[in-house]
Amino acid sequence: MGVATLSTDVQRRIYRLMARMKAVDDRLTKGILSGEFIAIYFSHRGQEGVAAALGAALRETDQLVTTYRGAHDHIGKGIPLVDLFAEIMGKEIAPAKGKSGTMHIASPETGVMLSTGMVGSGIPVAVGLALAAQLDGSDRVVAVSFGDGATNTGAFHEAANMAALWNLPLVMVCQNNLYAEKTPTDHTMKIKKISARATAYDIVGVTVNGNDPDETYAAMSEAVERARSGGGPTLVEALTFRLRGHAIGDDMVYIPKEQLAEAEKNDPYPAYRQRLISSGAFSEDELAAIEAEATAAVNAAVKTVAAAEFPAVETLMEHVYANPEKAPA
Amino acid sequence: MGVATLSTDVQRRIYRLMARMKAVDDRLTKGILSGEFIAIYFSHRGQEGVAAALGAALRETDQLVTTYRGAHDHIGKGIPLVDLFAEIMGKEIAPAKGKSGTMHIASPETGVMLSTGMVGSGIPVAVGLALAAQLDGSDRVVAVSFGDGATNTGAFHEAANMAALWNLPLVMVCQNNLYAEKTPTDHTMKIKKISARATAYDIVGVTVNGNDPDETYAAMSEAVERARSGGGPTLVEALTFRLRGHAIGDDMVYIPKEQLAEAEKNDPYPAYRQRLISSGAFSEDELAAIEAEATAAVNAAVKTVAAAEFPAVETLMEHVYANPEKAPA
Amino acid sequence: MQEQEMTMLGAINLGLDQALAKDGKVLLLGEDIADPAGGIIGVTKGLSTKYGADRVRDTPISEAAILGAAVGAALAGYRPVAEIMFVDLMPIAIDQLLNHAAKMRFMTAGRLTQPLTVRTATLGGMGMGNGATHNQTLEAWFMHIPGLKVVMPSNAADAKGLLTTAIFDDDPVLFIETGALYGARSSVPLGEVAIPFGQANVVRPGEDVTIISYGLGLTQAVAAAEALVAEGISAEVIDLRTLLPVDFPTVLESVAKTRRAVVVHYATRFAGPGAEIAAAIQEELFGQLAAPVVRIGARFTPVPQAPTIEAAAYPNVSDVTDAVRRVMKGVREVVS
Amino acid sequence: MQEQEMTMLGAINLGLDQALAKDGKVLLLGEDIADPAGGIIGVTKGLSTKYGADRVRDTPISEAAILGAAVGAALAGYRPVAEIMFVDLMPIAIDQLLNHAAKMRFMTAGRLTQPLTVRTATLGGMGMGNGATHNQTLEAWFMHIPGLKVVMPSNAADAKGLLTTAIFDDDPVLFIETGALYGARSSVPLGEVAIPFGQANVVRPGEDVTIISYGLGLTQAVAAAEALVAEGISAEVIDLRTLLPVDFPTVLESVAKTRRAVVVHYATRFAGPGAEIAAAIQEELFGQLAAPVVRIGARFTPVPQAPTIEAAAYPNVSDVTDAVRRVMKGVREVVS
Ligand SMILES: Cc1ncc(C[n+]2csc(CCOP(=O)(O)OP(=O)(O)O)c2C)c(N)n1
Ligand SMILES: Cc1ncc(C[n+]2csc(CCOP(=O)(O)OP(=O)(O)O)c2C)c(N)n1
Ligand SMILES: [Mg+2]
Ligand SMILES: [Mg+2]
Repeated sequence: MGVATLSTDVQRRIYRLMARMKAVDDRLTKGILSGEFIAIYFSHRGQEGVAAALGAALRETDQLVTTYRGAHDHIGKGIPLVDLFAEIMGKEIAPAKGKSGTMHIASPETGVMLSTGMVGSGIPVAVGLALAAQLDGSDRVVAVSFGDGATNTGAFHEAANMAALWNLPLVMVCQNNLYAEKTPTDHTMKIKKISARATAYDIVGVTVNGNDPDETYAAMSEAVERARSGGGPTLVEALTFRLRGHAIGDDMVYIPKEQLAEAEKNDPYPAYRQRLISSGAFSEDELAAIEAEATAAVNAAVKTVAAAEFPAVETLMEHVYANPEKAPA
Repeated sequence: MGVATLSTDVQRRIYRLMARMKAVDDRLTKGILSGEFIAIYFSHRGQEGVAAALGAALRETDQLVTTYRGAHDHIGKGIPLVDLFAEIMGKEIAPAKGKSGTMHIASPETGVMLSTGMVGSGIPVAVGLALAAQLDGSDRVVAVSFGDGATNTGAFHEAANMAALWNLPLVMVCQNNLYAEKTPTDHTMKIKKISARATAYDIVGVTVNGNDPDETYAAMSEAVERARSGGGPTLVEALTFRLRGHAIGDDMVYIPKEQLAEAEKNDPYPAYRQRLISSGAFSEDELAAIEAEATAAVNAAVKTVAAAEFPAVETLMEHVYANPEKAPA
Repeated sequence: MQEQEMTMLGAINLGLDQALAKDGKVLLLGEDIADPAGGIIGVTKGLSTKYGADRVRDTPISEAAILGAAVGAALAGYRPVAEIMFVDLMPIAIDQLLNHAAKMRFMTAGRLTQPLTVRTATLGGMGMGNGATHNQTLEAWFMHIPGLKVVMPSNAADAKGLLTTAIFDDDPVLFIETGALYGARSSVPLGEVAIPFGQANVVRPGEDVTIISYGLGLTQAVAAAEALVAEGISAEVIDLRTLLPVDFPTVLESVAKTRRAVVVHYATRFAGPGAEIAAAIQEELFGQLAAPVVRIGARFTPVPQAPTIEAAAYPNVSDVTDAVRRVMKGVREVVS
Repeated sequence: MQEQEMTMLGAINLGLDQALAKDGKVLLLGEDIADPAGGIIGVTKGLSTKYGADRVRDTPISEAAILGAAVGAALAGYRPVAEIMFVDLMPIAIDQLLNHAAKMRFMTAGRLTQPLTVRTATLGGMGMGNGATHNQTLEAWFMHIPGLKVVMPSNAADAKGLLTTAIFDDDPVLFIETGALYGARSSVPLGEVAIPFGQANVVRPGEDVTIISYGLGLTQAVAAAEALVAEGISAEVIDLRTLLPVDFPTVLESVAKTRRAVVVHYATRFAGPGAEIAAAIQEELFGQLAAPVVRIGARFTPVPQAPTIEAAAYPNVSDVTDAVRRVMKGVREVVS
């Protein structure tokens, strides 16, 4: 797919999202590595291009399912940063009151319906959401984001088949970051292009350079439009890289040095910034302002969340059931 | 795939197997419908062409995994008829001593390593057998037989991916009989050719007319040869039909009359007989003798099995563990 | 309310029918459930014709995705009723129930819920010779899942009443039907009657011993109680109806009176549902019991196919009467 | 035999190493297990380098196929050791264990066997804030599977000895490791020592009460026993080591002596492993007990992420000491 030409409005929107994603990731990484934050976190650094393109292509009313590595997707969909940090830190001000954690964030108000720690298992859930959208007669689209490794799960297959069969308004986004935990993609599948898996369901599959937000946006928009107009599901494979490994603290010894160096060189964030400047449509000042805004928003959120308490022990048994009366203790 | 020309030896082998499969199926169907036999049975009537071609293409030392609808596959692999009937009837002379039943027949001596009642779940097991063959450095090939419906299970996908990745000596045989229980295949998948699913794993996929044993044999042999020579797995889709429905007693009301009539017309058994006669290489007498032999073998087996007892109650707790000493009762 | 005698199968069909009629958000998903099949033995017969194949929807053989899709539809405000043909197949789908449905309310502090019902059936005790992969009774697993509810009705009226509660409950419910009871007839209220969860049914009052059961075990429990009358033993029989929650108040009140308890189920005895019931009773009524709480369940073996040994794998009425006789003597004896 | 102090992680690595060296049919399968990763926290480190990536084999994220492939390899005479990263993922693979591995010997009357080991880990009690899908303790499910064996070691030496037994056992074994114990050090025999299944370990002799536990719960049990000395209470502590089979002779001998029992585990209390232990004890020792058998387990809730409430979801030492004090008084009281 060639590089598409996007409006500067869309590019600005994408860059805003990327800046915010990067600021969140940088802050969490720094906080965890320094011991300031005690949290589990799966960095998306390097994958911002995919999530920003997806976020920009979706409407507010569209819905999203993602994974433990989901902060960029959440931000793309518009999750308030206080909510995001509070969920990750497990504070009582979190919408889930300390009960979810990094792997399980939901933000139904912004359309984030599920993040799951079970690789692949979110995809059938997205099928159910898309089925509901179709039954409702709404023009809501559901996007589901997952990794390369997830396409080897049975859940992926069952879900893709069902979505194709029922012609559901679903966009399946595979963020192929070339690794599943510590195992490279070519150790877990023979095929070279994950998008070829679409053939097995008779749906459209495309592979894009996920580090090129404009190209990715074009593919996402086309898929979203197809879904919205009754054209059924699409599998979009976006090639990218996890620059900080699987989780914060990962030493990445299993990644060949040259591969990592190459990936650093392809970091979509500085590259996109450069493209926007070069295009002449954006000034250094404008982008700096966007970055400053992102940093300020992150700092403000962290401040609020850091000051908040952990939930009181008494809240443990709340929300197990609607009515806990007869439940075991 | 065009009609291949087979040696008369292979055709004889195939017809022998088909005659035996049909005789077994006819006898079981008659016995169950008349109340003479109390047994669960999933008729393969109409699918003999596939199983006979597969059986003829495999060596004795090759291994097979199949399903509850497996009697034709078992016969193709050479299971003794007494064993087969005794397993289905649950008699104490059955190799499994009344503990297996129709859905769970194994005959390791003839290479039948597993039959399972769990749709799709046998496919990963076949992957493990094929992995063992590869690790052993043997030229053993493993075939796994399953239905169209099974290709919608996660197990199919995970297994196919693994087999492709490891380049295993596996032949995946999809007996597409157009129905899964009471649901037609086009209600459960959008794709028209199940063999297209091979693309998702970068392996060869072919669709053959399963009612043409010669064509099917050619495809099976090619797949077996590929597996044996290190060329990895193949997905063979053989189009056929279940002439007697899902299980004996199925009223088949859910099958359109015209479809059933058409399928009856395409019954591979009389058609293959006709082809052999027409070819001039087989006389009416020779085929009648083969049929008589099959009927005689079936009658002898039924007689032995009918006379046998059910297992004694005391045998219930045998074979739960190698050493039952400390196990719960 | 008007009643009519019908089978459990008919009662479940009627319950589904009424739920579909009442609430447009009720949605059925499962293999072979739509007409003309209407389910492999007809539980959902007629429903897709009446409510459309959109709402009574055939699925591929994709158990994980069936439950996953139900989870998603529930997130979007539907009340899905997913069918997993046999409980033996639940393992393929259980990840969605365990890791998503049962934890959703908790993990979102109540912002997202799972008004979801999973219908499944155990073939255990039908004596069809299906063998080990089609005869399991796994309710104990599901009792151990916080956030879930588990129902196992023993008769047609309860099946309808409990199913109605399940479908309109705002938490996920596993509704386990018993193949051997599909044909069992009883009088069923035709209007909407929802039977609350955690409300056991004292189906037979008695003084000397309490027999606690549910599902198919109840048949043995009642038969044993009837047989024991001749020996002058008055057994109270309790149908738990729901296994999560368990109605301990009713159980304990009865056992406090009788001072003896026998738990009966078709599930494997070791680490089965009876373990929890027995452990709880001895804990709550310590010092008040005249005999140990005895458990009768299936033997610790896969279920074989041959009729002789298949029958022997499951409990029978004389296992129950023997157990009652033992607890009447207050004698400790190994029971298996 | 020579011994060396090492962590449980090191002991499991050594056990796998020795098994691979001893028998060419031993085969490891799992996600990320091969070098350079050597497992996500290094349990299998060095093994693929030593024995080849064929025998210590990385797999795709395909839990059902990992166990299925292990079942197949076992059918062909291998002794596969499959790793399912966390017990929370076992549901995805459990069909193969339940419907094939555990039933194979039975369904073939011993003609085909499953010398297969599944290694998995529970992260419950690690306090890492992983949340509800990564902190479960599901051993009760597996105790309810006839044909399977279930092992849950509490220390490095036992881990190595029980793993060796598991790998060379001719039946399928689920070997559950405890993340919170990977770093626990103890002295481990360097040579091959196989610890038989169904042989509990009396880790601390005592007279007044028996505390029965396994895995991470044992840490609480021992700490409680030590704390109770000051109150003049002498607690005997038993490490079950295997949950299927359970060594009831050792348990019953101890409780017959102490007349009091407390069962402790990290698994959810309701319908958990303790239910079976308690139900069996009251049945076997009725009339000999001075107090009800009390169970301490996790609360009936998904595990939350925040440290305050995560800790509260699991049992702690004072839950155990409180329970012991109660049974010492012989008083019945609701314990949760
Ligand atoms: C079903 C399942 N299997 C295994 C794991 C352990 N695990 C967590 S993340 C991960 C790698 C996933 O890789 P991929 O799908 O490519 O996503 P990425 O982490 O690269 O974003 C694994 C194996 C899990 N959480 N769930
Ligand atoms: C995992 C699983 N799901 C559902 C069933 C119930 N079931 C048994 S056979 C069958 C249909 C299978 O169809 P197909 O794979 O096409 O094989 P066929 O019966 O046509 O040979 C179904 C749904 C089962 N046994 N296992
Ligand atoms: Mg990845
Ligand atoms: Mg079929």
